[in-house]
Amino acid sequence: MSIAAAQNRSFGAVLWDYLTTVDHKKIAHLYLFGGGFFFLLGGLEAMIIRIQLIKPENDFVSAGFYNEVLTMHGTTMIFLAAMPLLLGLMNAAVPLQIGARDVAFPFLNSLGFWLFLFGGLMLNCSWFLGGAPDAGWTAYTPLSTTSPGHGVDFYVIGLQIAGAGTLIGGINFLVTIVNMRAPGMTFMRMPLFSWTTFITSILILFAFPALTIGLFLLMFDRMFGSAFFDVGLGGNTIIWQHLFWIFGHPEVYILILPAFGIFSDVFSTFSKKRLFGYTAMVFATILIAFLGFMVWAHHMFAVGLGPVANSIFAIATMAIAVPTGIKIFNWLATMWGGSITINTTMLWALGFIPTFTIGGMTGVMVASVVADYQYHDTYFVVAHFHYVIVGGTVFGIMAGLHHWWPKMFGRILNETMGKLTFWTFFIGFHLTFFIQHFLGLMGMPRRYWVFLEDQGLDLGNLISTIGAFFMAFGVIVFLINIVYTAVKGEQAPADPWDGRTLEWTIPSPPPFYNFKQTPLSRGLDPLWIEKTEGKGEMTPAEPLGDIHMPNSSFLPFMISLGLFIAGFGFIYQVNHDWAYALLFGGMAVTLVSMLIRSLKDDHGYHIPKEELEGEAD
Amino acid sequence: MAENTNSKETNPFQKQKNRDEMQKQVISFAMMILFTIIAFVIVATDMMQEMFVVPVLLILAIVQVAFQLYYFMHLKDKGHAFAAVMFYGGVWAAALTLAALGVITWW
Amino acid sequence: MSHDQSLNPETMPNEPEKATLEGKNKFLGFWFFLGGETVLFACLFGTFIALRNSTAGGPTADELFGLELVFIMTMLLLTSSLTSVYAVYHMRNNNFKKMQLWFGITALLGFGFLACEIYEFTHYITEYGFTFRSSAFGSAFYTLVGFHGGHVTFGLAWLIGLMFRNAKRGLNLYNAPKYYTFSLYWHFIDVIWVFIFTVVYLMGKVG
Amino acid sequence: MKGWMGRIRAVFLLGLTALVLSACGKENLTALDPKGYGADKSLDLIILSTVVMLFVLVVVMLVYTFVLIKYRKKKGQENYIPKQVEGNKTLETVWTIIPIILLLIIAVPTVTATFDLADESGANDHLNIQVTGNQYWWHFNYEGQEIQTSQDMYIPVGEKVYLNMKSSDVIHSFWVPTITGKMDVNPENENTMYIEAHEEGVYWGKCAEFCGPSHSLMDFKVIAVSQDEFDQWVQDMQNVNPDAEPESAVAQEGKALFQENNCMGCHAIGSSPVQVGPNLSDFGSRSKLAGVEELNKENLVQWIMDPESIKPGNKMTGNYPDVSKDDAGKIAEYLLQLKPSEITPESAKD
Ligand code: HEA
Ligand code: HEA
Ligand SMILES: [Cu+2]
Repeated sequence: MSIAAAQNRSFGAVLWDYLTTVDHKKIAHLYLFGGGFFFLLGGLEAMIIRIQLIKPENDFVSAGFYNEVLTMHGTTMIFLAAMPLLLGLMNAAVPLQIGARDVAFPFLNSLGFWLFLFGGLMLNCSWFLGGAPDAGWTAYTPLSTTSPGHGVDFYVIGLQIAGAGTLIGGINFLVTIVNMRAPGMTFMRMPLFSWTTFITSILILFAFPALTIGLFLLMFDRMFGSAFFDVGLGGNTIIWQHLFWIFGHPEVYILILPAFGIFSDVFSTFSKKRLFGYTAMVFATILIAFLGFMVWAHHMFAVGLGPVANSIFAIATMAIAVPTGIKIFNWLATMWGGSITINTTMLWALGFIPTFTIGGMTGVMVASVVADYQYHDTYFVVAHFHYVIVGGTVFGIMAGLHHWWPKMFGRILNETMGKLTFWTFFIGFHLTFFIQHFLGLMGMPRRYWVFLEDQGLDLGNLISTIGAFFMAFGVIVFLINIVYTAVKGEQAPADPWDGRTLEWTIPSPPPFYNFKQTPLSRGLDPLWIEKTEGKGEMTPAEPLGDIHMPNSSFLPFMISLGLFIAGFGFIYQVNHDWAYALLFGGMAVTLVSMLIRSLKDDHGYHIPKEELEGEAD
Repeated sequence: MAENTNSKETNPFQKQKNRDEMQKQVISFAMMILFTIIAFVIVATDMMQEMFVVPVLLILAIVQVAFQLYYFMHLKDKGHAFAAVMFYGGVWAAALTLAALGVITWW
Repeated sequence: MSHDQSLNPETMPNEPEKATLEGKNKFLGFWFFLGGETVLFACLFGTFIALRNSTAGGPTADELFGLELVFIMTMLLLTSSLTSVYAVYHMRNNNFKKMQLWFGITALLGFGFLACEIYEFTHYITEYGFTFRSSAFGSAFYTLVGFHGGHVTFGLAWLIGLMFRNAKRGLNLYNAPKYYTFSLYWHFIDVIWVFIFTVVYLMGKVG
Repeated sequence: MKGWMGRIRAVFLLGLTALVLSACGKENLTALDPKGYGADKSLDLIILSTVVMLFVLVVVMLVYTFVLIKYRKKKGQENYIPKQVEGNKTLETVWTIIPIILLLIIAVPTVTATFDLADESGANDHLNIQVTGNQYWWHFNYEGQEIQTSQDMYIPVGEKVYLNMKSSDVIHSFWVPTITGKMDVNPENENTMYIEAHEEGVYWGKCAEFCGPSHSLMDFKVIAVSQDEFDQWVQDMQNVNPDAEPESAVAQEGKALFQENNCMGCHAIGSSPVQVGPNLSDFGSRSKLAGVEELNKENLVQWIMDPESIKPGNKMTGNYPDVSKDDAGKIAEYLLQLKPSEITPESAKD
């Protein structure tokens, strides 16, 4: 194989390329489109929720269907939208930021994506096969173990497959960042987004196994008759809650830390200033991750763990406000004395600060145990987590998309439409969720299919629903923007934002080998250093030479497909014998693909030096 | 050496070093076996008060696992800093999990 | 393949498993993975500890377990750990034949362990009617020990695959990391077993 | 402390009411107008933490606004390069220490209140009620009193009452916002908490842990009455005679049908411990039908004929023989006249 890839390729060729690619930049595209699709789906489900709750005792959807929609909304948004979108941005930016040609395990990178995609499809197949999971995204036992039909089975298998993909992605980024940094790119010179990716990957590595085991136990109880959560046989349902939240709380930091990284890069770029308190920012990130593992029981204050456990977990939880505060103030200090450009990217970042601060404040409020006896499982909590997740993660993803779109696709997103999206989404967001704090305190529990008339909840819910329509409008404008940009968008130069880090030193979009010569970093914000010291471009750390590249492979797709098929086998073997054919057939596809992978030596190929010399910069 | 092995010998210095290393590993193995036997004997003969047995068993297990990690898995060698940090991260998360499931599931 | 040759230099470095970037990545990635596995097993252990007295009227740990078999299994697995250390020792001395030999012994010991475990499980099921479904304790026991057994099985498949695949081509910089990561995995299985025989069997006997 | 808190609370509530534009205390559902011991404690903390948080928010927003106005890129400054500042140790320390202090201000009362509400030492000297959560109804067993009720729980005002709570199926959560915060009702561990109402009245209770399709309809009421009235109610309830003949002929037919269809297999009247379905001893004085609907004959007939249309997924559907509309009417008549006591939700409201 050589790099002389044809320019105008047929659709089939492009498709095949994406199905087999191991290039982190293309995998980034896949993650973005996969995650984007699920975001729309999750958003659609959110709209159904809000329409149902537009007035008291509404009957837009049935009780059972509402529960399915609400479960799928939470599950889809967290596992299939927010995380993949973040992984997409990581794939797009991190290898470039640290000056690497690729990630450490390109094959596994692709495997991670396909596992996620097939896991997500599996989960959503449930809609057409007798009903979606309906036990909430937290799937508390024994509600989930006794839920009739196969809905929860799809939850179990779908998340198991997607979770495996995420775990693989996490390990991949860890090794990439430890081993593949370009010369001079020491840890303390890494851009904050790379840092938060690193820390996030650690969280993934240690948090996901708890989910894996939890799901296995659930699967064994539901499909193979074990008794982990069967109180009659000595089981204990609290075990699930622990396992779920041991995973679940770190998970929320998995969602927010990458966003923090994006904002750090964005604030410093558009203030034309070095990130204030870089070291403090790094250590705050580490501290958040560390504390993040010791607070999970704050989701269980009402369970009855006793005052000692509740107090310990409350205090540990509150402690997280300190490193997070350090971050907020350092961002403000970064802008202080800067020269601030306000474009769409920056608008999302600026919108984040007040929104997330409010979300964090309510976080501390719910951490106050006795107060949480009132907040818990009400719309107050719904408001809290949408403020941090939407105001933090979604705003972060939007900022990241606008920031790196030129790098990923070679075109700049339209500013006018970008601003329209921001303002409608921002206003809609606060309309939707601010009022929910009060709804919660006024006695509206969450996961309520209907609320009753004349309990003072009517107006608040109406306002909330109206806000959701504003958000939907913003999202639709963004979709139009994407299409418009793809057709007519402005071509992006290598460095459209007067950037500071390595990804802006190479063309937009970058060649498939990223860096013709690995760059030498001379400090934090390496490109900025070269700019201010007059040179404006990086010094190569090596002479031009052959570049070693990995081969594409169809096996990741096959491995994931096999598990997808086997998943149906696991689900239906409970009541149909034919399902064993799927189970064993699917596993065979997976195992044979894995066997081929390990038996066939795959050394990749080299791009010869001569060919590179021919390429213009 | 036989035809399938790679042609050149490892240099004598390295060879000696490897041999010393191997010796240490055999000693660790002996220790591990010893600890295992002690643990089994304690339980089989009921020789110890119940209150002490569990902590003693756990300590024996932890010490012998340390031998595995440091000698058999080379965690003591240089170039293992990251491996060790990550592994102990896992151990930390594991300890919290065990504590929670052991203490606050029944009340 | 021509690539094999290029990766097969005249002198092997002393640590062939970490001589290439791919090797280094594999080594580190695998250690990280083991960190994750630690949490994975901790969750199983935690579940087991929480449910170890939930026998629902069925047999208890004390009634079920016999120490002799567990002792034999422990010895088999511990010894297999040592034999894999020998194998890595020969790898570092660039002695492929002996490495294969010692890994072969490792595999045999592993099979011995597995056979004992299968015998043990069938014994419980046929003699005591103690199954995966009889009580929460049963579920937790078979899941924890079974996950470990599953790891052993996977390890054996992996090892045999490696040994056959490379039997003809000898040691090189491409497969040395694979052998090395396998040995790490195998030791890790042993680490888990140490806790299983302590927490499940010995502590089960103590009560 | 109390007076100070009281004043802040008044101001706070005023602000809130203005904000929400509607009376936020309808039907004694809100947590913002507490009338019980636990709810008081919670509101104190809610207010305290809100005040601290508002302070932080104001600080952040002031800096934020200032920065945006002052340092926005101005015309003619396109090429201006700001000074590249690395950081500042003093500032870093300041914004570490101050939040720690603020958090301590919240943490200390939080811990105190947590231990306070978890104190079970008085359980032996007070009324104990065994609470059972079921999909989708609540059962109350007055320990040592031979009284079983469902859906409506009567308690004496101004007295601590200890609730020992367990679930018969999935996890539920007991929440009466105006009296106390919530606590889960688990199937394997019994949870104890105490409640105390300061004022007589009917308080709305809700299930707060997702428990299935009719989770949102699993409402119940706590009826706080004076000690005298409570004693009266206890006596009346203890005297319930399940075999008593109703007065009207229709109701008598209804009773016969009730027995014929073996409704008692699930529903007890009187102190029988059967609790597959709700105990119906005081059905005629219930505050609501099935927890949410108005209690009248029409609704009751609908319930008897097709409970699914009122509470999707309930455990009654399909577990009893078909009932004709006529028969349902008679049964309804019978059930509605089950009013063993003068003390009812109606009487407690005044
Ligand atoms: C991105 C996701 C995200 C993030 C970042 C957070 C951040 C925090 N969360 Fe949140 N949380 C969720 C997602 C998130 N959460 C979700 C999804 C749920 C519900 C799950 C479910 O049940 O379905 C939840 C639920 C939840 C609960 C359980 C509520 C209940 O069910 O009863 C609690 C309780 O303690 C809590 C606390 C916190 C705290 C203290 C923080 C802190 O990290 C916040 C720290 C930030 C700040 C405090 C602001 C900035 C700081 C300063 C400006 C400095 C000065 C500040 C002070 C002095 C206070 N969260
Ligand atoms: C990343 C996480 C995330 C995100 C982004 C969101 C986004 C939104 N969420 Fe949700 N939410 C959760 C995570 C998230 N949520 C979780 C975890 C739960 C708990 C679930 C549980 O209890 O188990 C929850 C629960 C939850 C509830 C509570 C339900 C209940 O308890 O009964 C509500 C109610 O208002 C809600 C609303 C919304 C709204 C209006 C948005 C909006 O921001 C959405 C905006 C997006 C759109 C509006 C997209 C519109 C797009 C189109 C209309 C185009 C469609 C076109 C095609 C498909 C081609 N969410
Ligand atoms: Cu949390």
